[in-house]
Amino acid sequence: GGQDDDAKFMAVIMPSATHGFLGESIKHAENATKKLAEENGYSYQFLTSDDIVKQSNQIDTVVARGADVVVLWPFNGDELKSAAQTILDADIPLIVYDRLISNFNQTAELPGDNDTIGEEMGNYFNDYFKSELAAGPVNILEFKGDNSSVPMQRSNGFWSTADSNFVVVNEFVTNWSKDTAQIQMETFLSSNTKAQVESIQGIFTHDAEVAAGVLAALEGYDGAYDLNVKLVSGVSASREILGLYDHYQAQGIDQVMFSFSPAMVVDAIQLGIDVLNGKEVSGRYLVETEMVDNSNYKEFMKGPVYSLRYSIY
Amino acid sequence: MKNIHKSFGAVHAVRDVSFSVGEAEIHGLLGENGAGKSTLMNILGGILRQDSGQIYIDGEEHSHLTPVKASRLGIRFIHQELNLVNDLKVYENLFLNNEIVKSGIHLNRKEMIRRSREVFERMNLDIDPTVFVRELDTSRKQLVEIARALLFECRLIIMDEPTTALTNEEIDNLFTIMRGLRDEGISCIYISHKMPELFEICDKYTVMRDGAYIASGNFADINEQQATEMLVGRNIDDDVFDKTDCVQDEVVFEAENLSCEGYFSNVSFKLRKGEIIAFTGLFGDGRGELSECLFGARKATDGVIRLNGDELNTKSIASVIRSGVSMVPRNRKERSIIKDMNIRDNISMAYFTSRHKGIHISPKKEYRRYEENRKATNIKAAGPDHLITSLSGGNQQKVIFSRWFGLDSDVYILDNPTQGIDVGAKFEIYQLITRLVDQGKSVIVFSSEFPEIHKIADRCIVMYKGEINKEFTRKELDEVEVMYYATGSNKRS
Amino acid sequence: MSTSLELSMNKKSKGFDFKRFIINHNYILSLILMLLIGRIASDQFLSFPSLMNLMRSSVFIGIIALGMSLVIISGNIDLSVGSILALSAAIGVVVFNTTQNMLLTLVMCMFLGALMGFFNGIFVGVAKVASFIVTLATLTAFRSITIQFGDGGPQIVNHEIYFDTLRKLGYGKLGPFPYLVLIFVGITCAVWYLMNRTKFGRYVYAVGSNEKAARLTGIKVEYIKVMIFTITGLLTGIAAFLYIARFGSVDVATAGKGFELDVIAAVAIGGTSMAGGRGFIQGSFFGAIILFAIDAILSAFQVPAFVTDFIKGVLILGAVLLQKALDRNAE
Amino acid sequence: MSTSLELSMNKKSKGFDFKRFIINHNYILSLILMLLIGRIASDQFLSFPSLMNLMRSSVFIGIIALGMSLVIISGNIDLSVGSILALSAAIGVVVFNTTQNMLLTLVMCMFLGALMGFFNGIFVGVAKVASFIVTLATLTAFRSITIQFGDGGPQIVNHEIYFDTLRKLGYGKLGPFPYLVLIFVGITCAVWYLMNRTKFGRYVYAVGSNEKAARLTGIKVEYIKVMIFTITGLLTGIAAFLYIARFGSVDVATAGKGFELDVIAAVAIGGTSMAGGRGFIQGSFFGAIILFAIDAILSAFQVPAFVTDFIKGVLILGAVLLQKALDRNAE
Ligand SMILES: Nc1ncnc2c1ncn2[C@@H]1O[C@H](COP(=O)(O)OP(=O)(O)OP(=O)(O)O)[C@@H](O)[C@H]1O
Ligand SMILES: Nc1ncnc2c1ncn2[C@@H]1O[C@H](COP(=O)(O)OP(=O)(O)OP(=O)(O)O)[C@@H](O)[C@H]1O
Ligand SMILES: [Mg+2]
Ligand SMILES: [Mg+2]
Repeated sequence: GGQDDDAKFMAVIMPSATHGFLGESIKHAENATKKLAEENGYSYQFLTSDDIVKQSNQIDTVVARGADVVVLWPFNGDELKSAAQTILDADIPLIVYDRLISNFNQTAELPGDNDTIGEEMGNYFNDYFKSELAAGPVNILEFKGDNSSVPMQRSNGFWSTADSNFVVVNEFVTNWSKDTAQIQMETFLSSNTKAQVESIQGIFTHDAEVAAGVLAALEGYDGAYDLNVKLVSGVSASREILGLYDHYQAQGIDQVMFSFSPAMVVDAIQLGIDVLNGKEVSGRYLVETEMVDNSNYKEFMKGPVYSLRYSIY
Repeated sequence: MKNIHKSFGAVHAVRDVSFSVGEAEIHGLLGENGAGKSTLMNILGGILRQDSGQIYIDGEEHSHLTPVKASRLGIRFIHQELNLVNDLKVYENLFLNNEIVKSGIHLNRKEMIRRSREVFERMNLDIDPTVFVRELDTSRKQLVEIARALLFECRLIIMDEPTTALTNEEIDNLFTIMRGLRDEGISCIYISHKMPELFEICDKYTVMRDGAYIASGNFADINEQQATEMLVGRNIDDDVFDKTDCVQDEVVFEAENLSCEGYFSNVSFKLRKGEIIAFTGLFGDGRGELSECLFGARKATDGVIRLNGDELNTKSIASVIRSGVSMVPRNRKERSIIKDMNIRDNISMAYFTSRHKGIHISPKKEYRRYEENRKATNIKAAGPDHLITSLSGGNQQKVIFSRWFGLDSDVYILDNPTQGIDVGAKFEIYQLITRLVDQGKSVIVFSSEFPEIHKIADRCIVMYKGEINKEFTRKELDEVEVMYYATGSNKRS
Repeated sequence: MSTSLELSMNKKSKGFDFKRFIINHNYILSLILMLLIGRIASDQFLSFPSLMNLMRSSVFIGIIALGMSLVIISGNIDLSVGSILALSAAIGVVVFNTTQNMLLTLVMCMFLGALMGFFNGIFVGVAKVASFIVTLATLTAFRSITIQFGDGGPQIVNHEIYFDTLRKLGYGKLGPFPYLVLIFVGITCAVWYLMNRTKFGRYVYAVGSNEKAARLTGIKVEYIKVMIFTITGLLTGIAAFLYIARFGSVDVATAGKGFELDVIAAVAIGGTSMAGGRGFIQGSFFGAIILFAIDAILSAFQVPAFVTDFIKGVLILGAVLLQKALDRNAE
Repeated sequence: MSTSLELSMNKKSKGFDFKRFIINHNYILSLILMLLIGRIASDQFLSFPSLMNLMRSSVFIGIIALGMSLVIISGNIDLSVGSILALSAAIGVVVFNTTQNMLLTLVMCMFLGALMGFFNGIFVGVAKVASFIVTLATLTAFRSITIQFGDGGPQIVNHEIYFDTLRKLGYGKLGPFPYLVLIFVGITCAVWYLMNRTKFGRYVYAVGSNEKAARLTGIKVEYIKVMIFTITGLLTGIAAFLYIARFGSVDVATAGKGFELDVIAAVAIGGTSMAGGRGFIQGSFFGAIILFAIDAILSAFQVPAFVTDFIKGVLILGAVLLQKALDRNAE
C-alpha cells in the first residue's frame, strides 16, 4: 500500500517463513506495518525473501527508492552486514531486529537475546537437577533447531551456565520441525541400549514445536524400558505447548519454556514509525524473555506478551 | 485409399496418391528413400492423419483412423523402426495395449504366455516369451515385432522394411508364413528396398516417387530392371559396376588370433593396401563384436591387431582413429547420428577428436570442410546449419561417411554401411567405397547382403559361431557357397 | 540357424536364477547389512519392537516413495510431494476439527493430494513441460498456498478429540503390529499389484522405457502420465492423513519440507533406475526402511549431529554403488 | 528424389530467420515482458541503476547457472552446487583472514570448487551412478563438512580489512558498471566461447545428444563428464569468492542453501532442454536475470508475503510454457 510519493516511506525486510516462528512473526509484522503506517499516513513496503542474495537485493532496491527508514530482520546478521552498511551510507536510519550484526552502528537494534535464553535455561537445569547433580553425572539429550547462528547462541548460552556434571548422550538437528524431532526421539528410544535409554533425565530443545515432538514420543513410548525423563525445555511459550503442561505433568514430566513471542517484531516496526515521526531512536532494546514453567504458566497466559501474540488470530 | 495428401511443414511427403489392396494379396510398395512409403502407411495405420483424401475399408469410409481404430478394423502394422519396450518381457510386448485380463483388471499372464508360445511355434521360432526384450538381438526383436502382428485376428498386415535385420533363413520363414496368411485370405502390404525379395513374395506392386503415385501392376509382368527404372525415374545399369582391381602387396592391417570371450575367437586376417575384405555370416557369428574390437570400441580378451606393422594402440577409440583407422558403425540412428546437432558439426566431430590441433574451432574452416565433403559425397541438404535429422536416410548416411572420409585414414571399417537406404543411394555409396581403394586406402566391410559383397569385395570371409569358417576370393564368390559355410554345414557332416 | 540359436540359449539359464535375484533385489542385502551394523551398536536394535518402530518411522516417506516409483519408472520426477503433503494435511486438520469425521478427513486428504498431483500431471503429460521444472514450480507454489492458508502458524487437531480418535490410529497396534505399519504394507501390496498385475502398470513401464513405442501401440501416453502424477498425489494425500494421525498438528512452514529428497533417495536405494523403465515397488518399500535404518544406526552409535549428514550422504552413495557394482559384475 | 529435396530446400529460407531466432531465444521475450511489467509497477524499474542492481543480484545464481547449463546439456543434473558454494566460501574466508591476499583466496575457492566438482564427476562419469543421486548425496555431505568446518558458526571476514579490500570488489563500480556485473558478463563470454568455439563445447553437446554415437567418434565420454562437473565446481568456486566479497561472511548452515533450485530454474527459463543436447549459454545468463526480475516485480507490486512464492512458481511455469508454445507453433 501507499503509493503517495510525497509521504515518508518505511521499508520492512524479513526472511520468508521457513518455520513456524517466522511464519507467525511475518503475520504480526505485516499486520503492524500496514496498520501503523496507514494510521500515521506513511507509505511502506513489506518484503520477504528466502536467501541473503535476494535480501541484499531488496536492500539495494529500497535504498534506491529512497526509504526514510528501514526495519531489517537479517537472514544472518553477519552476512547482511555489508549490505546493511549501504543503508547507513545512504544516511537512512536502520532498525535491526532479532539477529545480531557484530561491530555495527545501526540506529537501533532489538536483538533476540538468545545467549541469555540459553544461560537461563542452563541455570534452570542446574536448579531442577540439584540433588541429582550432587550425586554424579546427569544424562541429557539436546535437540537443536538447525545449524545457523540463533540455535548456536542458545546452545552456547546453555553450556556456559550448565553444570559440568551434565552429559549429552546424543544431539539432533531438527530443522525446527516437530515431526523430525518426534521421529528422532522415537528412534533414539528404540535403537539405543537399555542403559542409555534409562539414563536420560532431561531434554534440552531450542523450540516449543521441537519440544512438543519430543514429548509426543515420550508419551507414545511402549517399549520395555523405564523412562526417567523428568524435564523438557524449549523456547517460545506457544498456546499449544502451554495447553499441554498439565497433561504431561500428570505423566511425571515437567516443562519449562522461555517465552520468545513472534509478536515482538511489532516493537521494531513501532520504532521505525517513531523514527518517521521524528522521535529520537537509538541504542539497544533487548527483547525480553520470560521463564514459563508449571508453576507460573497460568499467570503468563493472562499477561500482555501472551495476549498480544494471539490478538490477531 | 484415395487422393491422399500429407505435408510436414514445407515437405509435401505424399501427393495425391491412390492405392488399393485386394483380398488375399501381397502387395509390394516400392520407392526410393523418402518417396513417402512409410508416410502413406502411417496414414493407413492411423498414426498420422492425412491432410486430405479418403480411406475406404470394405467399401466403407474410415477417414479418421487412430492406431486403436485401425487395429480394431484388422490392420496390423510392423513399423520400419523397432518399436519394442526393452524393459518389458516379450509376451508383454506382444500384448501391449491388448492385454488379456481376468475379472476386469487382473492380467491373465498364463494365457498370454501360452498364446505367445503358439505364435512363435507357428513362426518356427525358438523365442522364450518370458525373457526381457532387452536381452534379444536386433534380428529377434524384429521377429517379435512381426509376431505381434500375427498374434491377433487381422485382415491386413503392413510390413515396412521388416527384413533389414533378418538373415536369409529368417526371411524364408517369414515368407512361408506370409504365403500361409494369403491362403487364409489375409493381405499384406510389403515395403522393401531389396528387389529379389519383392519379386519372390509379392503379387502386385505399386511404385511411388517423390510422394507421388507412379504405377502399379503385377510383378509377373515386369523384371527387376524395369522396376528399378520406375522407382528411380532414370536408367541405372546396376550390374555393370566398374570395380577395378587395385590391391597392392603391402599389408596394412592385420589381426592375429584375436578373441573376445563369449563372442568370437582366434580371428586372424591380413588386409592389404587397396583391398576390400567383406565379413559375412549369420546371426550370432560375432561379426558385430569383431568390428567393435578392431576399432577399440570393445576390449579384445586376446590377440593383437597391427597397423602398418606396429601394434595398434586400442586403449581408446581416439587413439585408434589417430593411428589411421576409421569406422562407420552399424545402426546409424543409434550409433552415429548426433540428433541435436547440425550437419556441419556432425561431419566435423571425428575430425575434432583426432586431427584437430588446439582447442579453438573456426566456423569458417568448418564450413569449408562441409562444402568439400558435400561435393565429394554428393550430399543433398538445404544447408550446413540444418539439423542432421532433417535429411533423408541416404543423405544422413553420406554425412556419416563424410565424417570419416575427411580423416584420410589408412583403414576403413564399414559395418553394414547401406542399411535401409535405397538403390540409388546404395550405388553412390559403393562408388565412394571404390574411390577409397583407388586412393590406396583399405576397407573392411561387414555385411549380410550378398549382392553388396559381390559388387565390391576382393575377398570375403565367412564367419560361423565366432570363428572364421571359410575365405573366398572375388572369383570364387558364389551365393550358395557362402550360405553353405555361413550356416556351418561343412562342420556338420 | 538352429545351431546358432542353441548357442545363445545356453547362456541364458532357465529357472530361478539366484544370482540374478540378488542383483535385482540387492536392497535386501543393503538392509541386512544395515541391521547387522546397528546390532553391533545396540542389543535393542534387532528386537521386534525396535524393527516395528523403524518401519513406523518410514511410513510417510515410504508411502510417498511408492508413488514416486511410478513417477521415476515413467521417466519423470516429482519434487512437489512435500508441499502436497503439507497442504493436504493442513486442510485435513481443519476438516477434522470441523466434522470430527476421520473417514471424511481421509477422503479430503486423498482428494486434495490427487488434485494437486493431477495439476502436475496436466503440465507434464499434456503441456509436455519437463517434470523437473513443473514440480519445482509447484513445490514453491503449493507451499505458498499452505502458509497462506495456515496464516503462517501451525494447524492443530483439537486436543481432546485427537486423543480419542486419530491418535489411536497413529499410535495403536493390532497385536504386535502398529496400525501404521499394517497400512503401509497394505498400500505397498496394492501398488505392487497395480504395477505388476494390471494393464496400467505395464503401461507405466512402457512409457518410461520407450515412450514412442508405447504411443504406437495406442497407449494414451498423456493420460498415463496424468494418472501417474495423480496417483502419486493421492498416495501423498494418504500419507498426509496418517501424518495428522501421528503428529496431531501440521506446521505449515516445515511439514514435509525436504521430503522429496528423502523419497527420491529411498526409491534410488530400492534399485529403481533414474533413467526410467526399470524398478521394483518392493524396492522402494525397503529403500524407505533402509533410509531410516541409517538414521537409527547413526543414533545408536551416537554420531554427533554435524557429522550425521555426512555419513548419511556417504551411505546413500554406498548403497547405490553396491547396486552398480553388482550389476556390472553380472555382465 | 532430387525434386523432393529441392522442394524442401525452397521452403527453408536461407540467411537470418527471425522467427526461428525468436523461438530459440525466447528468453529475450520473457525478459522484455518482465521488465515492462515491472515498469508498470514502478517508474524506477527501467532506470539504469535499477537494471544494474538487478544484474548484480543475479551474479551468484547466474555464474553457477553457466556451469549448470553444461551439466544439463550433457544430460545430467547437479544438486550440490549450493553446498559447494558454502564450503568453498567458508574455507575462502579463513584463507583470506590468514593471508589477506585476494588472489590467493580466489584461487583457493576455485580450486576447492573444482575439487568437489571433480568428485561429483568421478562418480557420475566413471562410476556411472545417476547424477541426481550422486549430487543428492554430496549436497548433504558437503554441507555437513562445511558445518563441521565452521563449528556451526558463521565465518566472518576480518572487519577492517574487509572494508578496504573485498568489499570494494563486491560493491564497487567501474564507471556506471558494478565490478560484479562486469565479471559476470566476462565469465559468460568465456563460457560461451568454451561451448561454441572449442572442441570441448561440441563434445558436451554430443554427449548430451547421443552418448553412444559420441563415444564412437572417439570422444572420451567419461573424461568429458568429469570435466563438466569440474568446470561447474570451478564456476561455483568463483561465485563463492564473489559471495565473500559481497557479503563479507559465510553462514555455514544457510549459505547457498536451495541455490540449486534457482539455478536450475534459471537454466530452464533460458531455454535449455532438460533432456540434454540442446541449450544456449546466453540463455542461462538471461534466465538468471529473469529469475531476479520476477523477484523485483513481486517487490515492486507489494505482493503479500505469503503469496509471493505462489506467483513466483506461476511465473516460472509461465516462462517455460511460453517457450513450449512458441516451439509448437513453429511446427
Ligand atoms: N515426421 C516427419 N516430419 C517431417 N518430415 C517427414 C516426417 N516423416 C517423414 N518426413 C518426410 O517425408 C518424406 C517421406 O518420408 P517416408 O518416411 O514416408 O519415406 P519412405 O518412402 O518410407 O523412405 P525410406 O525408404 O527411407 O523408409 C521424406 O522427405 C521425409 O523426410
Ligand atoms: N545395422 C544393421 N542392419 C541390419 N541388420 C543388422 C544391423 N545390425 C545388426 N543387424 C542384425 O542384427 C543381428 C544381431 O546383430 P549383432 O551385430 O548384435 O550380432 P552378431 O553376433 O555380430 O551377428 P551378425 O554380425 O550376424 O549381426 C544380426 O542378425 C545382424 O545381421
Ligand atoms: Mg520408410
Ligand atoms: Mg528410412
